[in-house]
Amino acid sequence: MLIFERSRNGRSAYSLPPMDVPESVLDMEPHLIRKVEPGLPEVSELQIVRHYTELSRKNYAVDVGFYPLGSCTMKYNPKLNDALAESEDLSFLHPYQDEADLQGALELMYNLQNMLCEITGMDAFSLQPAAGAHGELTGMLIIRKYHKVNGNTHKKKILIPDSAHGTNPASAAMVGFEVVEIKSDSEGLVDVEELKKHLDENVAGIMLTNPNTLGLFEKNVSEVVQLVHEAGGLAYYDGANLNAIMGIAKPGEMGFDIVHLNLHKTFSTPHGMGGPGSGPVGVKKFLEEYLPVPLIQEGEGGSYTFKYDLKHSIGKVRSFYGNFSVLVRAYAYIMSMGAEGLKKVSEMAVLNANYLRKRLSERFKVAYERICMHEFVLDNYPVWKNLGVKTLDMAKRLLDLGFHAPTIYFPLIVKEAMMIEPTETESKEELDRFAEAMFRILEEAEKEPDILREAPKTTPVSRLDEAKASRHPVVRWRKEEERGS
Amino acid sequence: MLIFERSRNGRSAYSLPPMDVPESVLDMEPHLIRKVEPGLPEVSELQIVRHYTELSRKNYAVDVGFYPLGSCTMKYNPKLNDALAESEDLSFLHPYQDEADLQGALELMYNLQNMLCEITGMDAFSLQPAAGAHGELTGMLIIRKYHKVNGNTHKKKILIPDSAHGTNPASAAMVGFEVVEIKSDSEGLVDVEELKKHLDENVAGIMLTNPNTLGLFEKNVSEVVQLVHEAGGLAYYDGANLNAIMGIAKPGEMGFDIVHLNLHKTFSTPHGMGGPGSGPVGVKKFLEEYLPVPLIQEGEGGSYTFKYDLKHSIGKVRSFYGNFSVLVRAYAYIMSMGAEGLKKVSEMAVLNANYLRKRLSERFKVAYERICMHEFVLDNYPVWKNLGVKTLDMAKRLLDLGFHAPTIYFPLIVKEAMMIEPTETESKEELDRFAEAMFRILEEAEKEPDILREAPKTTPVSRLDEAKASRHPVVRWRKEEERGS
Amino acid sequence: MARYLPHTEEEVKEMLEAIGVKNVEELYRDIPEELRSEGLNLPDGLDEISLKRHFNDLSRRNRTLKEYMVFRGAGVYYHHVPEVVKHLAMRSEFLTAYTPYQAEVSQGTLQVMFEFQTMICELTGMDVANSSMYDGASATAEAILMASRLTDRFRALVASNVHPEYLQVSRTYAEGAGIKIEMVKYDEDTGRVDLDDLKKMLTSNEKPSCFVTGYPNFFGVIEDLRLIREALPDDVMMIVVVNPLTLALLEPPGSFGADIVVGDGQPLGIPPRLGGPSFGIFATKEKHVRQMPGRIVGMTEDREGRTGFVMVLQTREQHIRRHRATSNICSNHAHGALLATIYLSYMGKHGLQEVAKQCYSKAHYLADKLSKVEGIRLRFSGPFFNEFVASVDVDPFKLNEYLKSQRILGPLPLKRFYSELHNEVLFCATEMNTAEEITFLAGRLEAMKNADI
Amino acid sequence: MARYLPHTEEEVKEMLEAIGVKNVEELYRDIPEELRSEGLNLPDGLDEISLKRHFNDLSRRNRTLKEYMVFRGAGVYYHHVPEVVKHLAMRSEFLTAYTPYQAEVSQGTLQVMFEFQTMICELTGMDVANSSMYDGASATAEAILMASRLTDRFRALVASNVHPEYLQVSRTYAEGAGIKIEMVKYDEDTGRVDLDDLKKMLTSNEKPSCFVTGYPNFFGVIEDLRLIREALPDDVMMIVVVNPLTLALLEPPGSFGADIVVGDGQPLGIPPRLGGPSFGIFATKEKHVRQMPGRIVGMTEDREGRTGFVMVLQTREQHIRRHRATSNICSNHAHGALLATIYLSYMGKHGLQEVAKQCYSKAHYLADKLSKVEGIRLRFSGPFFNEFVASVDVDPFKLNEYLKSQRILGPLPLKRFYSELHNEVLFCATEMNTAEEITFLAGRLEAMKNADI
Ligand SMILES: Cc1ncc(COP(=O)(O)O)c(C=O)c1O
Ligand SMILES: Cc1ncc(COP(=O)(O)O)c(C=O)c1O
Repeated sequence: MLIFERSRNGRSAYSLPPMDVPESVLDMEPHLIRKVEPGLPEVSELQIVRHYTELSRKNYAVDVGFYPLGSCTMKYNPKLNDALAESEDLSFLHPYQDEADLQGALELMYNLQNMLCEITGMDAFSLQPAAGAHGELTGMLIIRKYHKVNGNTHKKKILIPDSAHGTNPASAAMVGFEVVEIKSDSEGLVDVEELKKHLDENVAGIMLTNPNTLGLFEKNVSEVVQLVHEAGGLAYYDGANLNAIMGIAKPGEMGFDIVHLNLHKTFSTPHGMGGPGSGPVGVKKFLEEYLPVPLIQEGEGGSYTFKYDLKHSIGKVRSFYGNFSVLVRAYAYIMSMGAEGLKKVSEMAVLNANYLRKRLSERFKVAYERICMHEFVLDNYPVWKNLGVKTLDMAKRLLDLGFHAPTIYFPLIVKEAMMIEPTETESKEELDRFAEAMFRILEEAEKEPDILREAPKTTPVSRLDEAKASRHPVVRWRKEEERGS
Repeated sequence: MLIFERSRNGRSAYSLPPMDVPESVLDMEPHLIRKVEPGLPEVSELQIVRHYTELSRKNYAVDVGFYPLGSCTMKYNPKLNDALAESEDLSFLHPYQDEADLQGALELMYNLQNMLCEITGMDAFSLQPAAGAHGELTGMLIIRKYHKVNGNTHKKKILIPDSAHGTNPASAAMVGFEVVEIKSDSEGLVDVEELKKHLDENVAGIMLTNPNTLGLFEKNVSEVVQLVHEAGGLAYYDGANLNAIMGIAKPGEMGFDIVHLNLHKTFSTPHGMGGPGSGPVGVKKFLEEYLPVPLIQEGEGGSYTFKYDLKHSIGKVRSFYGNFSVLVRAYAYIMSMGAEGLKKVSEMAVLNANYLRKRLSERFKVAYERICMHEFVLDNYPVWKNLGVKTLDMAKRLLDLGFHAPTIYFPLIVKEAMMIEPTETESKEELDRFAEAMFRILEEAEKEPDILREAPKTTPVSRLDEAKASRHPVVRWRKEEERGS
Repeated sequence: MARYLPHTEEEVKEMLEAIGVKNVEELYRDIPEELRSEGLNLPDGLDEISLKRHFNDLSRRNRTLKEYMVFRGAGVYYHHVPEVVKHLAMRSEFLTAYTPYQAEVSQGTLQVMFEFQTMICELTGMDVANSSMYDGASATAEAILMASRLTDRFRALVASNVHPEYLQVSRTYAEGAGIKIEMVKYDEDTGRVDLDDLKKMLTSNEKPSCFVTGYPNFFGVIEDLRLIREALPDDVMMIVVVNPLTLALLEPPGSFGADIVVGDGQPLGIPPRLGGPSFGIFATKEKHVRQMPGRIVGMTEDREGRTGFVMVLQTREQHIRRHRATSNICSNHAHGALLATIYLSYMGKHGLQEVAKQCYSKAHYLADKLSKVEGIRLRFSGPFFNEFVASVDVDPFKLNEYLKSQRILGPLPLKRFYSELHNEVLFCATEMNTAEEITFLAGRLEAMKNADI
Repeated sequence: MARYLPHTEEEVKEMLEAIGVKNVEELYRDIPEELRSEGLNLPDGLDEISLKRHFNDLSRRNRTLKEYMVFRGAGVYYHHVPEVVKHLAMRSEFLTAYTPYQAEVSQGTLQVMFEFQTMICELTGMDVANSSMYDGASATAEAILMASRLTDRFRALVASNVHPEYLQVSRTYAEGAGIKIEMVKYDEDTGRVDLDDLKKMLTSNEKPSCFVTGYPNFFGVIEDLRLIREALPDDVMMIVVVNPLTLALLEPPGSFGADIVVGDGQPLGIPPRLGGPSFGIFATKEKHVRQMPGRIVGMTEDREGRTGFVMVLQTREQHIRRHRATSNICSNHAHGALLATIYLSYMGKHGLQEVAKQCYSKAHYLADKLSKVEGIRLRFSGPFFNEFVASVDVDPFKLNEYLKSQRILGPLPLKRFYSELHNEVLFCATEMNTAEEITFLAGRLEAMKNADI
């Protein structure tokens, strides 16, 4: 039932102080005054509480169970960090207060900039971008501007491996770049020979994810980056998978010029049903002046200020200063874990992925089987071919068994892909339980495949008709009497 | 799965600052030093989060749905009040701080004392008791002491209607009173003739609930109280059902000498799976000096102090000053509702009960059918006799249909009783939904009674064997290897 | 083991054995030796008690809005967020879920988004809304991009009284997309769009894809959308940047034929948070839906015919369409949308009107009081909502310094964004300001004047 | 309609009609006219914003523990409560449920209680624990009552170094139940129970039902339970009042043959809350279980043989046994028990030991530092845990006044409870005290001495 359907004329939940000033009559052209009231619900506070409590209970979430959604790093989000970020101390701050009023907040952001530099091996960071894709866009704008400043406006080609996340080509396209897809080699890595074919003077840069979306470390990364550099291109690092290598390796040392991080993934901000996240962008010294403004700088006597005067800044990519509450969580997380802790995080993320990979490989085909980083991809094409059961069916069956499904049908280069990222916060028992569920599903696929095709059965709704939904999209509720329209 | 079963040696969730003083070796007789470590679980923070989140999701609660548990006033508990009570401002206070440090808290309690006086018509209130039963105990101690001070140590009889809550006789017995049960008359009220038979010089007092547990207002209350007074007894008012009559009638004006309130019921503190509550006790002027200490008093220039010097005080019934966080919620509630609001609360509670009573009476037998107060009792004896279905079965079936069951088998004077208290925060639709569920159950009882006998089916567990559980009580977990014992 | 990590040393050993490696190092054998780092130069991890102490130290170096009487808005407003909204939004099943890729176990998320889209449509008067953008600024920028996709024209007009930061962000996006942004003047008297300038700009050059206007604009002035629409050729899209709260009382942009409505959702139940995160509103006409960026949730049925919700029209999105997607947006600001959905349910139709009325009345009461103070006058004659520009005859920064000493967070000096408005400041009032505060502020300004501070 | 009330006027009318009355008044026709009140003399209801303002005003007149270095305990301790504990305990399915009368929809509550009982048994070394009493004081009183029920004797001995408020409450309960409470002296040197006096009291009169001792006692001194048990005849029950946190390191009372263990649960994850609510611990031997007050949860099976939990032995309780019940307790303090259960899961075996060790070490470091300050000396020689008594040569209230000016919440002056201890104060340290704070406190006391304040 929708909240609108619980509405009754004249019911209400809100309370407001009595108007203590004379009520002003709306003083404007009459046609600017609203005539039809907005159709917001009229419900009681208890109804609201029950309605949204009930809806919440229809959600699967990290706090409910194992959520091995590849490429999304669904790790545990410490409640401590939520409490700090949402405290009035840090959420009742206005972006246009004086810097003098905001010294604590600025110091936090300044420290975070530096910590991210240290973790990635970059020289400067802007905390402005609001998500990973937003960071990519920022990066692409930097590349574009850099070439422009250097008079290389012909540089329009961005090379992107075919295993890349969809945001990479989309971001490149948004700034007018031409996207060239680089095929992966038989090992699932960038095919260097392929790459070379595309390296000409029009190359603006490359976007690389490392470990890549197959969960594999690009062994030849230094060579790849060097080749791109030699062609006059810049190297962009999609840091969404940083969770694998903190304290182990740094994109900066791999030669990358620009990096974005997904704070909501690696640095443990709850994903909030889809966001907000935060996608800070770091660069090497020579690109510092291109970053979006403002940065935070340290001034005299330990005071902090916003820095807007960057010579080649691409400008602003977001109002104000980025997603501060997410930055607070990331800072709290880094401060909690420390140098040792972050390294351990990565090690355990990789350990968990390999353990689960190993267990599943007893019965499943792993795409590009070998030691992986924080995630790995199953190739369920054989299951489909031999048993007629799709990855989608297996995913739905997992829901019945109490798990969130892994990412499916991505990366695109693996047919019937199932991309599994357990993260470091899962226990061995949980991984074992998941492996057993997968084995059970395989057995069901052999013996009673309809169980899978009819799954899920135990969820609030059974399988939903997505095709129909997009054919005739109903994207808003209307009152009975208004429907026909 | 129990939290203990998730434990692994060496796993942990906690964090503590490094010890920054020299670690002291335990300096005491060696046999006082613990040898076997306590068997607490060793689990990760994520495991804890999932475990207790999962357990919470196995609970029904007011925030989940309709909870018409008679005598318990399961109304909506405003989140605002929780936030105020649990804020550091009001929870980081130590009971042994100076009064000067606690002026805000004392003012709150002082105001609350006065508000409760106003609402009940009493002259003085002590906020000490921790629950309703604790308030009753306090009241009984006051009666006992009062008679003692007045040289009437022979007064040992407490009269209690047979419809009373179990805590009433239990509380009276705890102070050594002899409990005399007064039969109800055919209208469900105190039988005045019966009462008179027991009115002799040994009567210490009467405990009366009004509206009583049948949800009926004791029309003859003034006469009853007067009779008891004439016999030299005191009149005690169990205020657990005050939700029916705020702003309408006051126990003080009915002649009662002592009153307890259940703040967690009428004044909307969440019931916390069983507590904490708060059971303040109010008295008429002549008993003020008997109250448990401390009270809060107003001193010079608007400052507040604890008052310990009460001549005949029964002493202390609880450490410190009662359940402060509950008091905060009650105060916030009263301040939110105001005089008009509280009255409206009672009116709507009574309206809801009567509406639901009326609807159910279409098909069910209402014990003592007539206009009720905030609750009413169904007499399901006919259903049992005619269809062989017990009230218990009906209650269990309600769980399947998404409701909490009403209180059952209480009051004891109604066979197969079902005691229904909808409260004022429920909407008409909700009451209608409940009525329809009850009708459906009745139909099922007629047509497919096994559905009821086998209920519940949709709950985390099906019907539990209570008899077995009490025959060989297993009241704690033990490690596998320790079980045999 | 560090915090949040479950494995015991023994388990690590077992798992390594199962994998068939000797130690964790070996798992990293694909990383060339020369890329291995020495570890991180970061402080040691802090336990919870120490971390909280550290945060207390940091917080002590901030002054929060709670310490002030707040008369500053300019895009981020100090409204009341009811406790019940926070309580519900912080339910961990909302907070720790992600994009509803598995619809059957995400019905909570999906239904909330469907309700959200409906509410945004109701407020804006548009047909469809997506389930959130990053913020008002990037939503504006995306609207300009969308207008270019729809019109295949690459010149966009933006009113100079649109929020300056939205303009800056739009410029950034537009630059990337090869769109030329040109400014339309505001009318010096009314503070509204200068219609003459608009008309001039419309014809002075190639036809623009769109015109972007505020409603209310950055100066708090309510634009006459009818006149603007009339000034625009039919095929030039009208993009309206709104403060959604004001739409409780203002005729919705949809009524005037807006093509795209964007805005920032912060006023709908989200604390100021130093400016973020809130979320971006994005609504358009049904016929434009396939060019809309962002996630959209639609209603459908499950196999038993029960109503359910799923993401729809995903072929617009990057994970399917890749470089041909309508936008690169992936993670959005769903949790902000959740807060707004609950907030709007809580306020309801009448509550939202009431809070808007209070903001309106308090701002007008304030304007009235201030206009009686010597040396202060309202700068624009156009109708305003909860913000207005005043001219002051002292240095605005000095003014604010003094007000700060009186525990007042004063108006925003506009010279930060408009060189010609060096003596102008932007005042704001909300339901949080009491009559007493307003009188106090006026009194202080009077006193300042007299004492010649 | 007032807050929280859903009905519209129209609905009220419909419902009245359905009931068959004309107005709400009529619903009250059973209430005699002369009992009708005029309405309430209370202020008008406050909206949320105004209420929060009012609470801010009130709070500003308090000084919270956050503003102090805290060296005061005496029954309520300033420990750290991890955020995750609060977060989980505030889940509304816990907070807004009541007593698990319907077990099948209360498995969350029941399993938590079962886990709680297990943890209390583990800490105390007892066989069974109930699922909570109101507080330590009433639990102590109930233990004395239970001892009388079990022994049919009505004389109880209580050590004079048991928490004075627990003693006061016990006296109140005992008075009601016709039980005579007599005090056993403490040893002037050690601060422990005076065993000679105990022995004397045991024989000086009719045989007592029980002897109540602290562990640690109110002075912070750890009693030698072995000697006490040896001093007591087998059929005199040993009731031990514990601080549960100390049992992480102290041999549990169960090992010494305690019959009943009680205490206050506040140190296990509950904020000070001005003294309440916390919860009372109550544990005993298996053979006494049927005389135990309070709710007990047991394990059982459902019809499919799945494990489940239910309330057991309810025939002890008031709702069944009425005036013959073991106690009148009905609502208990389950939510406090929940907090403790999650806290103990979070700390785990080692964390609880570690926090106890920190409390112990910090208190001893403090004692060490203080004993070097002229004019201060440890009063008792018995071993102590996290609290200890010191004698000071200034007026304790003056001392605290001075410390307060230094942002220190100093020790509790004992003359409040013990007239003979007029120069004695009770110091406390927890994991929240830093070495720096301790050094600062010692330094201030030194300075006070020198400055002769
Ligand atoms: C590899 C990769 N790159 C980029 C992104 C985009 O990040 P965001 O969703 O924060 O925009 C993601 C997240 O889905 C990702 O997995
Ligand atoms: C009528 C009545 N009296 C007394 C009580 C006892 O109150 P409490 O549970 O707070 O001890 C109750 C509550 O169950 C009750 O309903």
